[in-house]
Amino acid sequence: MVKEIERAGIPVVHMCTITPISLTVGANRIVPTIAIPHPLGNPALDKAEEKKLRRHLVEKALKALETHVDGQVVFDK
Amino acid sequence: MKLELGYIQIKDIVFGNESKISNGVLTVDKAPIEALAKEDERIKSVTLDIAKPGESVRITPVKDVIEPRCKVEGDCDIFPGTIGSVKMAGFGKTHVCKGMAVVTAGKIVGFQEGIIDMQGPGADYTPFSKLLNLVCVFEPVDGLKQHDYEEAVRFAGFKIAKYIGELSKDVKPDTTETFEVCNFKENMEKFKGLPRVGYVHMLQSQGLLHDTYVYGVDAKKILPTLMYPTEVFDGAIVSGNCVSACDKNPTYVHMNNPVVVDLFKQHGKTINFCAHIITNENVYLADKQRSSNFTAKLCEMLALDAVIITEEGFGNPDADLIMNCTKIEKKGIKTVLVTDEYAGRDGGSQSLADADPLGNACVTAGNANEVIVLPKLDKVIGTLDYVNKIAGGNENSMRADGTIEIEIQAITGATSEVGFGKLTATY
Amino acid sequence: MKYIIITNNPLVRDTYKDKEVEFYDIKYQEILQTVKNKIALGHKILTHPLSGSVKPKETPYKSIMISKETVGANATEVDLESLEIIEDAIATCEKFKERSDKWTPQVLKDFQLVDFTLIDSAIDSAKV
Amino acid sequence: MSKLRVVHYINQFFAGIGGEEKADTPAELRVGEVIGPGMALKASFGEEAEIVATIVCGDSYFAENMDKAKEQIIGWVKEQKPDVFIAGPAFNAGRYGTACGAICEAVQNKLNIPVVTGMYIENPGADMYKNKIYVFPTKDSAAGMKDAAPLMAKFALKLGKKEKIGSSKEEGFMPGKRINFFAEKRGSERAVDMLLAKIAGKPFETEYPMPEFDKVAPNPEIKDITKATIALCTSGGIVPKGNPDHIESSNALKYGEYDITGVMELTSDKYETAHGGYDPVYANERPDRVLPVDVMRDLEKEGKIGKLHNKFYTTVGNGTAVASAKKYAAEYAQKLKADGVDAVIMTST
Repeated sequence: MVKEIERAGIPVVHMCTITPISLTVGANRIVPTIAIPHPLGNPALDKAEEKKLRRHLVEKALKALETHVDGQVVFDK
Repeated sequence: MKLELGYIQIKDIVFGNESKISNGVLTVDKAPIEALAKEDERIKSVTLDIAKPGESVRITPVKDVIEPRCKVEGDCDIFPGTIGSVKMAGFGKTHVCKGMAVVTAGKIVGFQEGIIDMQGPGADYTPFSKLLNLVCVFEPVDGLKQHDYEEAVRFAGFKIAKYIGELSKDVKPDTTETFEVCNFKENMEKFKGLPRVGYVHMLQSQGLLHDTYVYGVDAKKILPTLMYPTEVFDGAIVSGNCVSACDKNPTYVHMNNPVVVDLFKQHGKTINFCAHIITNENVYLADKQRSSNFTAKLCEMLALDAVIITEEGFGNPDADLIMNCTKIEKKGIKTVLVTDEYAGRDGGSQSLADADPLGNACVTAGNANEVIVLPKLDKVIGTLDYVNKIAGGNENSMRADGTIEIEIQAITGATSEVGFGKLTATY
Repeated sequence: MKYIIITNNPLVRDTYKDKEVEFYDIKYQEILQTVKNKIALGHKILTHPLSGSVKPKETPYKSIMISKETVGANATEVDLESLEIIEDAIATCEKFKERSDKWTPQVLKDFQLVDFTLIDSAIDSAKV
Repeated sequence: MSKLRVVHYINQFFAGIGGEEKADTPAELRVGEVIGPGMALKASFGEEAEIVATIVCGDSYFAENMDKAKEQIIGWVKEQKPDVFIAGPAFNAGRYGTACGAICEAVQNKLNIPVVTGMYIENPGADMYKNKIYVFPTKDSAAGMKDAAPLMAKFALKLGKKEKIGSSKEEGFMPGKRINFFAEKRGSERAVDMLLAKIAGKPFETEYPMPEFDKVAPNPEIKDITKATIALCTSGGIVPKGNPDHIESSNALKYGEYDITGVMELTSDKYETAHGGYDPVYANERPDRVLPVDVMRDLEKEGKIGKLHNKFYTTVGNGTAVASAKKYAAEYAQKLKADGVDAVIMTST
């Protein structure tokens, strides 16, 4: 699906837990997430902490969108 | 160094009072073979039978298929390290009883598999339907554990094959074939300019019924190593693998490894076949990493230009195959893979459990899930009790009219991943 | 390497009394799913989930070794290789149909034994 | 020998009922009738087979009532006891192609009757079903009927007579299923041949092409994210509570488009997940965990991004490239483009 968006000319970042799948479906900018049932959260944390974590991930995604890539890159740093 | 194989074409097998080979006819005296089997106190009895090509006979459940051979000149005995002493194989002279095999059968576990049909559509799928088969069905002593039973049958098979093989010792071979190998330095000089080709041979090594032995060593305990390609011809590698009938390599196939044979045919002409590398397919992932690293390293050290990689078994070995392929390709060494497929009964599913675009040259031995109907045959050697329970069968496999609907994965050697057969698949 | 064995095989549970075994009375594919959930929590997979040539769902038993340690802190990281392996295994497993026939107790015991020997072959390797 | 019995499936358009406005026509069985494209098939069958019934169904009706329609049609087909079932061809009509594929698959699996359909190679139904059933390639418009009919008819006869089916190359259907055959040389020899070709840099054909990794080159990076309009999309199935569009939990046959103007966060009283593939508790508790509207709003407020697009798009699916999901993504990507969205954050579970 990410590929179709990319094909339409819109840069897209894929946030997902299973990055190998993301690689096989052809995403170019990939940000790994926390867990399958809660990719952008962690129920073990309190609400504020959890939002901080989510923000951190989203900022990583924005950073990825601002980054020039030539092929598939997993932004896992 | 040379190994000369002397082929004695066996044209018929009969039972008689004295074991001998004369004018191409093998006469088998049952008594010494029964005694040989019963040397092992774990074996209660063995029933011998003969199955010939074209007969209305079904053999099942097959454990191993072994070619009788005999060492005529050279250091080692046949099956070195297994039943022979641990001496180096692969040179001297070896006699081969061509056109026949010792087939061992027996119910080791309840889902034991392996069918050899001597006639009909099933016969097309197994290479062993073209051989005169001396079939040995073993009964264990009561209460014998599966481990022990497997081991006892494995060894008994080798002993019987050796016994038959020795009958050929003084027989003049119908034809001979010589395979020459040399050391690294000579090899570099002699075949200068030819592409250096290796064979990466993956051995099944996962546990009970999934093991392979190299000079008697359990292959899961080896690090990838080098062999002279002639060593397998003396039985240096034997099978303890009896699961996944279609794509396991029976000992017969190890002794006649088709990749080794076909690479030899090109050796010195279009290629320099200079390395037979054996590796394993362990369950433990770190073992896989280590083994594939070593395999790739050996290919690099030997300055190979290209390799053929073969696997054995389903699922787990696909991971080793892809690791070997990608690591070797990344060294700039070209690979060709040989595998089989599990693409589902309709052929529409993903064929392998692992894949990589670097595996761009792949030979397939066909889709093991293909369904076939086997006709009722007049005689069964072994038992049909387990047909419903074998891989690729189900509760409806045995049909009322005696025919069997089954996936070809139940047929011994149907989708050989060393390319022993002609079956393949396409879109 | 410290490890946990995830299994639905009673023989593994009963034999490895001295080892850390998590036993679940669930189906083959559910064991893979359980391992995937563990991986999502940061455990690494140590044995190949498709060990053995007996086909998934033909044998009802599966034992898989995972690391006791998790990668990263707070279980916020996952081992990508492990995830890839288990995902591929689940996809492969889905190709096979659940067999409806009932095994006899003896056949079940044989399946247990084979699964046991497969995981047992990894125990030695894990000692290093 | 008696004639083979054929049941033919077509949509409302080819039945002459009408176009898009009639796409909600319910399924109907017309025993003894040969309609539209059926005539061309009939001509090709000659005396060997006859169309004993035609089933007509509106494309929207089928898509929206898939289970019911399938069950009904299966019942009819069963009564007609055909030797072979033909659907379409659907040419480039997306929903028609998907319907042809779905009904063929159902007939094949439930009734064990051989099936064949046809469609244009880029019809999303082709990708979805070519590994499950025989799909013949056709032109992208009904003008291709005269080429397609004889091929499909001939193949249908072969199926009906239970003859051995060859490879896609021999038979002409789209490659998708692995078919066994005996080669002239044994595998090891073929491997050596392939190796020699590969060493020499000569062309060779792999016998098993590894699954394709079709790649799309990345678009250039966003130069100034603080001016960019960013849209959120997800395959995690986030929908307004109650799932008003009935996004299916198990198969991605629809996508949802939802306006979030003024929505500052996704709360459990207004949103939930329709995804059936994972434990939904955490997503339902706080849907922001899947679709981070809360954080995006904060970033918007702080001027860290230009704007959060006022619509989000949702599908269900486990991230693996389901052909239908692909088609819907392509569809909404065009909408995003038209709405001037600069970048997309896609989240998956």
